[in-house]
Amino acid sequence: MSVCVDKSTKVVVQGITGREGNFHAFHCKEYGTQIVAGVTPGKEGEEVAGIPVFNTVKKAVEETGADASLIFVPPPFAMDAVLEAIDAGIRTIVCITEGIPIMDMVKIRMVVKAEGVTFIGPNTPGIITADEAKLGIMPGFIFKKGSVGIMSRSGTLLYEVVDQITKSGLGESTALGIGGDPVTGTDFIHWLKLFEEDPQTKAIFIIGEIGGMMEEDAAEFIKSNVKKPVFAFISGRTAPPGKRMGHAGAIIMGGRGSAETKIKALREAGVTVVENITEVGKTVKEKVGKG
Amino acid sequence: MSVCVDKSTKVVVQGITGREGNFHAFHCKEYGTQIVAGVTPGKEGEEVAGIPVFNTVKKAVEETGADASLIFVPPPFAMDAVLEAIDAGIRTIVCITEGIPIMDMVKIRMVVKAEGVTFIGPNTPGIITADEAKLGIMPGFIFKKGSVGIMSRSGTLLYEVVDQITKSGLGESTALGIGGDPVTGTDFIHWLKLFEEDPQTKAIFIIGEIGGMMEEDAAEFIKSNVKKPVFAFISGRTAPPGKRMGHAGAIIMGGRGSAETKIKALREAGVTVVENITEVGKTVKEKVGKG
Amino acid sequence: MIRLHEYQAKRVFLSYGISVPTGYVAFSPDDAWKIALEIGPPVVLKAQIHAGGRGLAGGVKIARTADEAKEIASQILGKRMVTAQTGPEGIVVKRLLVEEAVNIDKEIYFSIVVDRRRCKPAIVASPAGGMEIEEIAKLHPEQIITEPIEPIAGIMPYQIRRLCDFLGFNNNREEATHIFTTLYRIFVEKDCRLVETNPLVLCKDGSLIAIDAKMSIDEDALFRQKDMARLWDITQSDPSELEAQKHKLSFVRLNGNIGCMVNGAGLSMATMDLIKLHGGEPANFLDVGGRATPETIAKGFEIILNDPSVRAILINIFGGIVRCDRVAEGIIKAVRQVKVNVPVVIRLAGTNREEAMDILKKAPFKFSVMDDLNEAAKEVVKLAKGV
Amino acid sequence: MIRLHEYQAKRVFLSYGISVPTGYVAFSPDDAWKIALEIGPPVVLKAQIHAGGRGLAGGVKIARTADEAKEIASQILGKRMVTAQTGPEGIVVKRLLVEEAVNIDKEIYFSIVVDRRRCKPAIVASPAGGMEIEEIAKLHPEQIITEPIEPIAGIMPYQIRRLCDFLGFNNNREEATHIFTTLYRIFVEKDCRLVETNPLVLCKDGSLIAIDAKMSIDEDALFRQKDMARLWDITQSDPSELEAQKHKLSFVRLNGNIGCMVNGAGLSMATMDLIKLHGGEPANFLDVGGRATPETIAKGFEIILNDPSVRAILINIFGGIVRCDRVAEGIIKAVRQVKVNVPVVIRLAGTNREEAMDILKKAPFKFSVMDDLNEAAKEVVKLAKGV
Repeated sequence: MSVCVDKSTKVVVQGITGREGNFHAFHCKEYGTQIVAGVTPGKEGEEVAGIPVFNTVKKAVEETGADASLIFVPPPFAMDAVLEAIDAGIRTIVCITEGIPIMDMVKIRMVVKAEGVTFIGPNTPGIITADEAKLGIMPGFIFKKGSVGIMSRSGTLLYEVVDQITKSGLGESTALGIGGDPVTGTDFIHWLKLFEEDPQTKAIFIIGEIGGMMEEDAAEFIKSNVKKPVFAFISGRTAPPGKRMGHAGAIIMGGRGSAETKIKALREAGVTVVENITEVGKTVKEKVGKG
Repeated sequence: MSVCVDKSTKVVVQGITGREGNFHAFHCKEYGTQIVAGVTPGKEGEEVAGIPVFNTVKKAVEETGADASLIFVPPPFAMDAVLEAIDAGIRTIVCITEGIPIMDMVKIRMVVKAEGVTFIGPNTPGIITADEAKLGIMPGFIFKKGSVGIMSRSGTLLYEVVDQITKSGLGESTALGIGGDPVTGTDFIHWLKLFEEDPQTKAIFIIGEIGGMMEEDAAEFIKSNVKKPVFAFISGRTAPPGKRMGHAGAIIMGGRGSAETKIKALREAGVTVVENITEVGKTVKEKVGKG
Repeated sequence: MIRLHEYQAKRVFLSYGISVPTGYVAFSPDDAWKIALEIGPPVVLKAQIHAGGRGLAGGVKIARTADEAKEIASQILGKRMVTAQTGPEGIVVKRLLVEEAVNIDKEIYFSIVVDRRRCKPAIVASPAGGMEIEEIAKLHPEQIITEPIEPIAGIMPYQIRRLCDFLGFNNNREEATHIFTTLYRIFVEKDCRLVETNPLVLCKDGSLIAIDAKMSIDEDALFRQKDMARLWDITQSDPSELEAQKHKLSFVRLNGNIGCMVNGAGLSMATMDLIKLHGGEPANFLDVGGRATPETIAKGFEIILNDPSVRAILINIFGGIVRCDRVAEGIIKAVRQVKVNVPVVIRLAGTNREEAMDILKKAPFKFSVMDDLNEAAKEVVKLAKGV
Repeated sequence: MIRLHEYQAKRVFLSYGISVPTGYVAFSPDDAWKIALEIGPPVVLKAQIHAGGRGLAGGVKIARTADEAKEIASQILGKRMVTAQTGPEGIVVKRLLVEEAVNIDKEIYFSIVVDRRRCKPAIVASPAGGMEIEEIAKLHPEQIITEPIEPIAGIMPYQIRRLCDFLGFNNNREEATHIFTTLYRIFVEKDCRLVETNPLVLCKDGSLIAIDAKMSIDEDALFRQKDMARLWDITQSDPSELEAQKHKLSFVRLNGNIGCMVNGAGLSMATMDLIKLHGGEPANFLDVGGRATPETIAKGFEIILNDPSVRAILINIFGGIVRCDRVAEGIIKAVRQVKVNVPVVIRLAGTNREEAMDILKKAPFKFSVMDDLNEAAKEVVKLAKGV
């Protein structure tokens, strides 16, 4: 078992003929993911790494039965790609694209919530179920099938944690980046529910950072809904406040959203918060034991 | 047990100082419903049938703990009332209003789906859990606590069916009108799920009519998801085709949406379709026995 | 739904920057002559009626000269026109659109409606334009494309690509994009239930022109569409249906002989179904709605009685908000004003049924009042047959 | 985020029909004199810098005559202004807005931002306008109202009622509605991250005027906001941050002495936290991002080296798309171009780590290459302290 994606997931790569799409479609396929189709308008009939390319997602779905999409198209065309995927019946979307206008994401978020679509990203390294399927750009070799479910707002920090969890011998069930932008398709609560239900997952790791309220909301949810042990690391304790958040934006938060309020809320919910990023593997291993 | 509303539901009536709001707030309260507040901007401090009136839904919710709303405001202001209720944290909305512009409903539908709000209506008689709570304009005395869950696209046809079910001795668990407009907040599938899970409900009755695809979609859902006996009546077998539907509208339906296609789909899903509206009570009673 | 005339819809199209042929409305043959001269023949004369299918019915003609235009206008104006969509009685033509003839290369069908199933607006289009959409659906169902529109996003580029590919626009994508998105803007901003152009034509010079234009406005949105409300030509509607509308009754004339008055659209249809089940034919659909008063009930009764083909009447009311006693008062009121010379069967149930029964007993007319709807339906069918 | 100057934002407001004081931008004391004459004194002179809090810093002055305006302008223009929001180095004032003085009755704070938690735009407003919103939040938190906006619906009437009640608009509701909905239109149509007017004032004559105007544009939307992109005054930004931006690096100058170069914002912050945990102080935040090439790595290294306060550097790369060997190549490249006179600690992990190690070994500079991030952080702190 695992969460959201596995060996049976059939993936269409949107923007497959671009440099990044091309590169990562190949590597995802090499990892063992069923990359069944690519889409680039006007390039139907071509092949990329043995993957057939179609003009439209609809055609790709009809011909290959794809049920998930991995999106690499540039920001100005990302919303179009997302809505095309939803229209074609895709129910899991991983959007790697970085730099999507925030109002486009506000609209996308609304549509995916109304349609019940799982939208991972944008600005995410993707999602991976270790040794089964990789829909993303993460270095596959650092993952190992195991028992820790990991979700992160940051890409490389996810790698750092995964590396330690793998080296500790516990390994990962499913790991993902929910995306680094202010508006993302899912939040921590979405994944806490799934990890809590997943029999393979024995412990859950949250990688948060300053800004927003996602960690506080997760803490509130954990209190009454999560029985599995939860760990967290929050980055940005030393980041200068307000430098990027803006002022009215910070006011909405009502003084919340700092690393301190997040760590406090998580601890109050019984979450083990790791202070030193290099002690993640050790801490989880000690508390959870051999996976 | 029952579905969606019961004795514990606390209701705020929006548009309570209008003629209809006033009249029905009184009758709902008389039925035993917890009508805890009314809202009409500018009328805070007044009372209607012993119910306190507030300027805003937010205030009403803060002061009374209301968790459901019954809306009687005129069509031009209905969307405003709905969004205000959602903003105030209301999660069950019954919108009696008839004549809301279709594009307003398209938008409302999108918001309630994204927010996970149950929106009954518009142009509905409301919802009633017999002998517990009535949020609507139906004549309460024809209902009797029992075992049949009933959903309808039409108001008076709902009464006709309920009257027969009550007289048969079976009685109703919860009965509701999903609304008579082309775009409604919920569809039959939404209620089939709830009735299937509800232990009090032993049989389900669908009152459909020509137009739309809701009955066909329900049939498809019933096939693999509903184990309880389902009955249906479809009105409009003799209605002139296309007189109101329009032409391009009918084309989208691809020849579906007629009474015949609905009846056929429902029968194929194992639903007992009653042909003569006056034989509803008899038919259900025969198949389900004493409730 | 409020329908606009073609010339009115074209004016809206034009104001949004969509190309339509030059043309003006003519109310008389003289008008047609003057307009033809101004535009320069050849011109096309098109009957302005609220129904499709007028081409086959002789409602669209070409005139090579202004005199010929006058001649054709005098043949069409004031005449009843019967099309596949009008019903056998037809509609009197009171206005003509006289417009320039256009050199057509390719005809497209394009419309926007609300897709009830998806609860969103949707484009319905076909490269087989020029004929009615029902016909395309029958003859070339594979030549119809449907694109649901996410209202928060509008028409997306992928949809325009798909539409252009399907409709065969290659060198006109920019202009096609403009027309698609503009028609959607009209649909939203004018609260339409239908925007249609059939045909949208690709001209020999490569431009795109809306040769026909149809708009229907959401009746429920007229409070914020005052401009559109003013365009409504009531002479195009059945006078009884109009009279009913004025009193918030929903009335549709049918071809049978049993008048029906019911509260609620669903119960109305179920009652008609029941009449048919017992071998009868309804003369009308009349829903008195949820807010009927004695006055509107009396008016509804009157409208039914005005129909000479009615042989018997069934009144079926399930009292909810509409209390049975108020309905009874209305019936008495009507009976006092109008002469009733057909048998009337009444079935009442629900709120204040007893009080209603008492009122009807004192009426200056003998109704068949029945408790059982099935029996009531059988009875009215029997009475209509004069058995 | 791209910030506009007040005078630029006011021009946008004006073009949407929002009242702002008459005023023009002045680049010299002479300009200020001419503008003051044209408008007619008294006039207000306002320093145009991309930072709030200028009022307390002496950046807003009233002049009773044109000569006085010239005098004040010559005192402010070309000077560094330090406010609560600029940092200690301040920003040079190069432009002044000279505008008419307005008779104020009541000052309102009003802004629109994206509420990250609700994932929607939201209005933040307060009747305690005129002071910075942070101060209102501190002194009168109960005087702030937040209204999230459903983007498919826009600002709804119930929200306008609530805002007007809260802000104390009674006889100006129509004008307030116009301003609220128009500012929201600007927010959406110009892809803003922030629209703010503080104060929005109720004048003695009953009208509403935006006395101040702030707009920040979503950088990611500049591809469709070419007009807004042109308004960007790059002289207002830190040159190092600009240089970094040009190479798609994310750089923020801080007050410590340990230069950091990391890939990914999260790992960057975590690395800074770790340095702090071990008693060090980061000199900057530098995220080389997910698409770094040897060239951008070299550029990032150069930017850090340009900071004279840097005593030691920590490079922490977790190779994913950014392969470690490419990072190593970039470092080598930089070392060849720029003189490195501080110790450099490097920690590499992930893709092509081994190859990177080999490359670094051959470098013309001795790096401390470490596998353990914790040890690397301790080491760089030790080196920065010169221990």
